[in-house]
Amino acid sequence: MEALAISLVNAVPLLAGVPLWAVTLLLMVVVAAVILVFALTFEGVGSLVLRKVAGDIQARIGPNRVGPNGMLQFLADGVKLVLKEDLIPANADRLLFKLAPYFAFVGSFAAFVVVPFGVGLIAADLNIGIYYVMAVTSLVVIGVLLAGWSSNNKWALLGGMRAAAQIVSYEIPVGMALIPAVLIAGSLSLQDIVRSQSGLLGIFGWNLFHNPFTFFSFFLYFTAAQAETNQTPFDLPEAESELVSGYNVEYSGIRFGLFFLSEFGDMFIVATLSTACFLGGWNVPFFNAGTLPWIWGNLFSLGVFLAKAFTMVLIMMWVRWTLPRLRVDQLMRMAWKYLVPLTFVNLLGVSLWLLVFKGKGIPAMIASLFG
Amino acid sequence: MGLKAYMNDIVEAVVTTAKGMRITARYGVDPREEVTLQYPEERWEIPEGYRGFLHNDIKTCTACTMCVKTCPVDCISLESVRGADKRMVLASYDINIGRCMYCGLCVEVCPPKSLKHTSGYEMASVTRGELILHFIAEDAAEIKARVARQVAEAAAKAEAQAAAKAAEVPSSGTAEVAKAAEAAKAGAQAGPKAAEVPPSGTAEAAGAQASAKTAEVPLSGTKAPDVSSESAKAPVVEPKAAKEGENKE
Amino acid sequence: MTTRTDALPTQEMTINMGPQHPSTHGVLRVILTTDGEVVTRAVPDVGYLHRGLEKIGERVTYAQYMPFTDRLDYLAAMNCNCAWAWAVEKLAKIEVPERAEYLRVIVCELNRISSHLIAFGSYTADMGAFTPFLYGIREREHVNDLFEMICGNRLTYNYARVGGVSGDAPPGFLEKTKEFLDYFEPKIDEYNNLISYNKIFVHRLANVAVIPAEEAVAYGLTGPNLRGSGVPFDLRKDEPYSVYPKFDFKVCVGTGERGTLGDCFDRYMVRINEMRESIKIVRQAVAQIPDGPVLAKVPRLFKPPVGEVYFRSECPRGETGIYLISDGSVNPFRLKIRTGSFVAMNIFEKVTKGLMIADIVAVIGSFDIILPEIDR
Amino acid sequence: MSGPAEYIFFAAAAMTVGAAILVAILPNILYAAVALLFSFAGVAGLYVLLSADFLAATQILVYVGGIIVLLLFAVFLSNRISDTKITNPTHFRLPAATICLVLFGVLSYAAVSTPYAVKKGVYLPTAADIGELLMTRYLLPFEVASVLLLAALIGAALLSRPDRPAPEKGDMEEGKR
Repeated sequence: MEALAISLVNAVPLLAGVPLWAVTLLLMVVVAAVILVFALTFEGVGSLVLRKVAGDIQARIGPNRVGPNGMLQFLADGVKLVLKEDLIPANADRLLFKLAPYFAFVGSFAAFVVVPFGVGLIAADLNIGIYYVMAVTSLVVIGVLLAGWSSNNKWALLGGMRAAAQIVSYEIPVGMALIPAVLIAGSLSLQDIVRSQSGLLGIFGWNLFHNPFTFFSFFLYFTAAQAETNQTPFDLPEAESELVSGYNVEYSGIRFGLFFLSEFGDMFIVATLSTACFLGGWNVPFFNAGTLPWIWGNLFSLGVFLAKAFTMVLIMMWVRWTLPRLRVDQLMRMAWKYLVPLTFVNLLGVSLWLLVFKGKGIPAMIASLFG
Repeated sequence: MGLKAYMNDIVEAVVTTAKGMRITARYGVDPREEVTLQYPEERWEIPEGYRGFLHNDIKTCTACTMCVKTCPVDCISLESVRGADKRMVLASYDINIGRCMYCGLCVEVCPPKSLKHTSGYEMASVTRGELILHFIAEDAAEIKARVARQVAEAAAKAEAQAAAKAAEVPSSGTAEVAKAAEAAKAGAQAGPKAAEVPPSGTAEAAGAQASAKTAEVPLSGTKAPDVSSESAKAPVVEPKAAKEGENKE
Repeated sequence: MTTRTDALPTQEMTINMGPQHPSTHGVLRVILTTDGEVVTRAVPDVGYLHRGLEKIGERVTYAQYMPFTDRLDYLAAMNCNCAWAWAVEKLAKIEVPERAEYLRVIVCELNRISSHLIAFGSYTADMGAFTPFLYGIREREHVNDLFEMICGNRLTYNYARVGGVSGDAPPGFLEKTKEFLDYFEPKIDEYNNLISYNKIFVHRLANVAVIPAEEAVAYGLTGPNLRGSGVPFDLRKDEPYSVYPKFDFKVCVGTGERGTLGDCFDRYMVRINEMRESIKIVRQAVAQIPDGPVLAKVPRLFKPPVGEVYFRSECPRGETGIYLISDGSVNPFRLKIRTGSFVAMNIFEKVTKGLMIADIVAVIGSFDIILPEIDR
Repeated sequence: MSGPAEYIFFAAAAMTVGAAILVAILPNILYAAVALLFSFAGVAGLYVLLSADFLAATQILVYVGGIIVLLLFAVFLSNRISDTKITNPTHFRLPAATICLVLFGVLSYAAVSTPYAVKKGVYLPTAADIGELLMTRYLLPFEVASVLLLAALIGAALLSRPDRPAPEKGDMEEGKR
């Protein structure tokens, strides 16, 4: 970021008098704003798609009143959330009640920083990329827990406790299921992981088809990640038929909106991570976007990445509208007795594979057979 | 738990999930299955015999009060007076549509089949008083007074005729007839029906108000296609009646 | 597993589930005493929807009470209508034309299908799958269309009359009914594939709130709740009324196929299978329906002889028993209605001990209660 | 250190210390836990400034995502602990002050006298190095720590286990509930 600031100062003579740290700070703010706007737009569009997909699947129509074909529904929703009265229950812990949504939102929003949207489109290519995502998303738990407790509502408290137990448990299989991709790329950086899946093998260069273990790893990750982001069938923290609405039952207005956004943000983070780690990120078969001019390459790769990520989101919604909900003990059993052992076995398998075959995947081996 | 059962569990979970997702996907991509009726624009075909709002054709109504007696929730109220030709004349016929439960019992018992269900089912009002449908625009008191007058006139006429017959004297003065009529009127006022008529000044004032308000209301006997529109045109809501309706609730 | 001992003393929490709660199916209030997620005691508190329907019955005439039976179980108003008609006819010894009886059976079974569709749909919605609910509603719409055609209303039908039914089936009704049955029958398999045998769904339901057969009988459960425990008791077979003896159908009972006999899954599956049996009955009735009048000559204000009568019929939510005492006047002297949902509330506290909060929802859904029937 | 980094350092340090003070003085235990969160976050910020990105992320993941959540859980689950207003008792002021002063002196001495090996302006990924060290030089301490944690885990499981052994049933078969 500082390097960028220096180059900016050099390029624009007007900025010469401004101290470097101010330029850097400004740049940071601008980048953050861009990501925020992007995230909000995505989440708005995501909520619209969610409702449209739900409508189709449930043999009904979905929103179609605001704007052409209901396209502006998410704007209306957003405006409604902002304009709604912000209620705080009388006996709530006011400070924590106000604070909690921000934790949740920051947790999911901060993860966008390391998402590799394109060849060069990444806010900060941290070399601990995946680990960073795991770390910051854990902030969401705090927000949810505090929201549940500070609402002074027993249903909310139960929802908060469920959420915390669930997210903490499922962080292990999520991490374990992502490690195969890290092992193959030899780096924690998401951009490196995406690059490791390029090459001329096309779709078979993706980690998904690297070897059987990575194939299963993808599904394990997808399942565990759905649970970590509280999607149906793992939406116990907000199970509307049991806990009414769970931890956010007392929230209204923009505070509820922040929870809503963080949920969608989490969903998108899961989609991007699975895209980047298993589905080749912005890579398309038999074409290297890096060879295009900077702007076109980035635009092209951004489109590819978003298309893949959106497909993942759609699949998550599809699952969401198909399955019923697990019970709490079944959820925990699934985490500890199924997902955790399976991901460990899988990790062992991938490690052995990489050790035995010198890091080569099945497609690469087949390709090498043919020269 | 053996390894086999463990694996079976996983396989079963995956298979049943895939089965369900196949079905939801089929609905997701098949727009024919979307059954939503976009209500204000699209409407479903209302079958014959639909039990919508009640409508009484007051021209054929005989004021027999069968509907009032049959209604389990007392939503119909009716006032009538005996007319000059010995038939009952409706003074008011109100249906509290907010209380009606559309059971159709009143329609079944109606002897002249004047009470019918329409196909109307939409109505909105700000006050509950507006939910009372008044099928007779005129004020009840006014009608009663008028009928009483007619009865009296008829009586007077009959009397005059009788008197004319009795008196062989050729009619020399219409004044006498008028006198006789006046006397009959005075007698009628003392009668039970006329006694119900409130002091003429206030009654007339109220009647004038009501008629001024509802002068252009064509509460015809023709079947209204939609009662809501009809009632929108004809909110014969007297403040008094509205209040009464609210109080009843 | 879910049971805690006194090793680590914890504080119990009292939670109010309802009267406004998405999965209590109305205004049921359940007072939960929980230890974390585990329910130590769940006491149903009924009465939020009490409208004094039995008392109203003493103030209106026999014919006038018919619309009130619509409000007894608004998801199966036809069955309640017919139950009332049958009870009054039994009391006043009125002969009903055969065509009317066939029409009654057709609408009753159609309404059983639509009621079970709601039971199925709302149960899956309680379990977190919202999509099957809308599928169920969609199919129910067809039944509502049929009813609208025959009686003019979509929810409160008021179709039966003492001595028959209010009107003959309009032309095309029977054909449309057949069409609907042909359309609907494959949908049941679809439901089974979509949700009934879904692993998660089975796990949520199997082995939860097991009611052994003796207990079910002892608590007086009726209908699918009783049959779910494996007791093949169906009033249509065991105490036949109307023209039911003429039809061939079987009584669905729980089999414990995915868990223990008498668990939530069995009660759920009984309803799913009963829809198939109802289809069978309607098919036969439509094929056999005779011509003739549909309403016997009954005086408008008839006075049944002095006496009392108890008539019970098989409604979707169990036995709806109507107890009538007549003093020879136009109004019943006393009216008492026994409903299946109310009885199910008796056993509620017993079977929910030690379950989790999510299971409470499953139990309420498996009893398929409806609040107007509980409170009357 | 110069430019924005300096400001960020002071901000992070102020956050760490200030939040730590709040932890000590806040009467409401839940607020104290939240303040502790900010303190941990400040430490993570310091790690970032030291180019120890892996350590910073670990700080967030373990302390914020793990310890604080555990703490909050304990507060929620404990019987009315969140209602009690805990103020630090004013007993033993003199011994406490003595201990604090001594500790402060030792730490200051250590901080001042340590010969830091400062690398100028080099930013290197640390994750690989840490991993390698954990797998080679510090393998034994690493494994001992994991064994210790395992023991703690088993102990916790044993403590919270119901006295009555659960009936032997298939795991997905809950049995008669």
